[in-house]
Amino acid sequence: MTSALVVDTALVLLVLGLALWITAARAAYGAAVGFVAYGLLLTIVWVRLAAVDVAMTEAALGSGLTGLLLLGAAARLAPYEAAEYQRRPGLGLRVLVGVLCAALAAGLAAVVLLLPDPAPSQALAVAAHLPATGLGNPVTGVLMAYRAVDTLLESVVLVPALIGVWSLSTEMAWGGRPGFLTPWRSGSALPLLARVLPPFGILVGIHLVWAGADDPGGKFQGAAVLAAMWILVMVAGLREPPRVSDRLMRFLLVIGPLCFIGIGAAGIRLAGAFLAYPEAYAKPLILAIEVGLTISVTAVLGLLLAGPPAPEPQYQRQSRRRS
Amino acid sequence: MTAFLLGAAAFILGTVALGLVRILRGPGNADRMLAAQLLGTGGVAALLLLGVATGVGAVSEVGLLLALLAAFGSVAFVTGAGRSSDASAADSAADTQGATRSEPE
Amino acid sequence: MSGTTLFGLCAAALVGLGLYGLICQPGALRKILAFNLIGSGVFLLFGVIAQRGGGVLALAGTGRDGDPVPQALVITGLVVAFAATAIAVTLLVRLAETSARGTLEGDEPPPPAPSGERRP
Amino acid sequence: MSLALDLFTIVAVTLGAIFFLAGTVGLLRFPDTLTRLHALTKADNLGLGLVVLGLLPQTTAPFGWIGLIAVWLLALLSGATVGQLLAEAVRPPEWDQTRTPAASPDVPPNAPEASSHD
Repeated sequence: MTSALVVDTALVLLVLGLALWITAARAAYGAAVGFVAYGLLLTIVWVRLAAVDVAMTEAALGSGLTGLLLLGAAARLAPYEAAEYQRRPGLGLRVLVGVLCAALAAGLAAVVLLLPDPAPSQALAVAAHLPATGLGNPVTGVLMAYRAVDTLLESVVLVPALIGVWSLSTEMAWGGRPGFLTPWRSGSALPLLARVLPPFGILVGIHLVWAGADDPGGKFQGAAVLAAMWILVMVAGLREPPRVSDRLMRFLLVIGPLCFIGIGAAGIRLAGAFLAYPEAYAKPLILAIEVGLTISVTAVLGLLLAGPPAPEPQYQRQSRRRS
Repeated sequence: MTAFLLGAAAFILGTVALGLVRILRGPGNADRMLAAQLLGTGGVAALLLLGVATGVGAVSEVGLLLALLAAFGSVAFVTGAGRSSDASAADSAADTQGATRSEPE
Repeated sequence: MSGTTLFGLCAAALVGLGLYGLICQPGALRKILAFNLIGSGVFLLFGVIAQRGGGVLALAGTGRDGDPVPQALVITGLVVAFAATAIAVTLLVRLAETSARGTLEGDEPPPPAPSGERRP
Repeated sequence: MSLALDLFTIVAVTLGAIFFLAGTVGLLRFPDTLTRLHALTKADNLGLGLVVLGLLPQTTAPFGWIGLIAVWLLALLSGATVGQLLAEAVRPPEWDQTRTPAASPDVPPNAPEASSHD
């Protein structure tokens, strides 16, 4: 397997080179472009680490959505950048920080080299208990059964995150439409893409959720793809983002966590513990939670990228500029 | 055959890595985006080669995701470029003409 | 040296690089990028541990996957990291719109906003 | 038969890798953004296409070839769109003036639709 080691070495060198560029680049925009490429390389690294589920999440979130977020922010912040660069700490301080960070990295590297062998693992325990859930994908099994509280809290914490983003709007803008995604102004390439790509994307997203029970995939990966398609449609100006006061949209935002909590609470009666599933119905219940969570996570991810509500006149001005 | 496929993956990764010099040199942000885009396609190719060579299942689905979202970086680039008073777009346009326009700051 | 160990060393280097960027880069967006670098390094460490933990599966002859527990943790972590990044970026853009600067430090009166953005 | 398929794979993947090399060289050596874009979009789509073509005989999964071809088709779609978008973003502003009917005498003013690309 020496040729595999060659590939791994090439990957590691590329990842480190890009990380160096992200850290050292002078302009934030160039660093953000580097981060898009970096996310893509990490996807390949995750495949090399035999973690296809994680690779899918990284592909959808890490390089797709995060790239959109960071590039948009870098473009908005570019006018203020030159002043920042003057505030860099002095050379001596930078060298000191560099030495300390290198020491930390060396410590972590030592930990990696001294990891116990054979490695402690819960893989066998997961494999032993997986049949009880009716699932075939051990990662989904861990997310939905063994560490269900973790997943529940995560799906809940996304909602306060969105509230945090919304609360950054001005008072006049409250109740309006999110304003980060500037509708596209001219040309037909982007609207064409936004018409052709989403059917495929929605198909792939739903497939990921559905197949996630038994094969790599799952709600987070599927939701990230669905959210990406929604954002594409909004960026192309084909659909406006929903108003933040929209009742139906707010309901969709919380339906997943509500579903999760409801089924979890029912587990106290039916299976004797919070978030426990009665064995006969484990798989249908888990699928129900997955579908609810997919809807909510899609809505949250899309609206996180769409940003806080903007004043209405500004939005209309941008729409007019488009035509 | 496995060794050949892995070698091809390493070769493609290496070439697109050379293309990353464009990220370093720029000069415009559009050129950096081009390099990221080339890395995207090359990364998908390397991923497929790796997946088939090592027999990891579902790799083509990861490639599908990457291909599906490959355009997003450039979409962010063009929408963002129109936003900040066309600073980065003008920067790249100046490069296209071979003119040396000074930085706005 | 195996590929897994190599990725582990890479993860350690990423954490170090990210920490350096977090401390030494003055721009807040750069700090967010650096923080994401640290995060990806930590996630990769989890991935390395998951891959090593998958060894028992290979010994038992039931596949070549990694330990699913750390992998599931990383998936939740990635989603939460994205949400945190989105909040941080939104805060930063708001800061820049209202005070015309992209850093968290400095108390001098802000220069007039270049984009004519209306203050609340 | 298996030898012939293996040979096919080797030839196609090698050709694909050469296209990636050509695309990289073009990206590095071409003088301005629009020509670099040309190098990128031509080379990487053909490169990926040839790699996919070469991998088709090697897939063992029953419907693995559908996934591989879908990857290539999606890459073609996004590659074509990205080419358009980036080219539009880097187009020098003065090119616009020759495109608008009022500023250019060679375009008849009563045919504005021909000049807008919608």
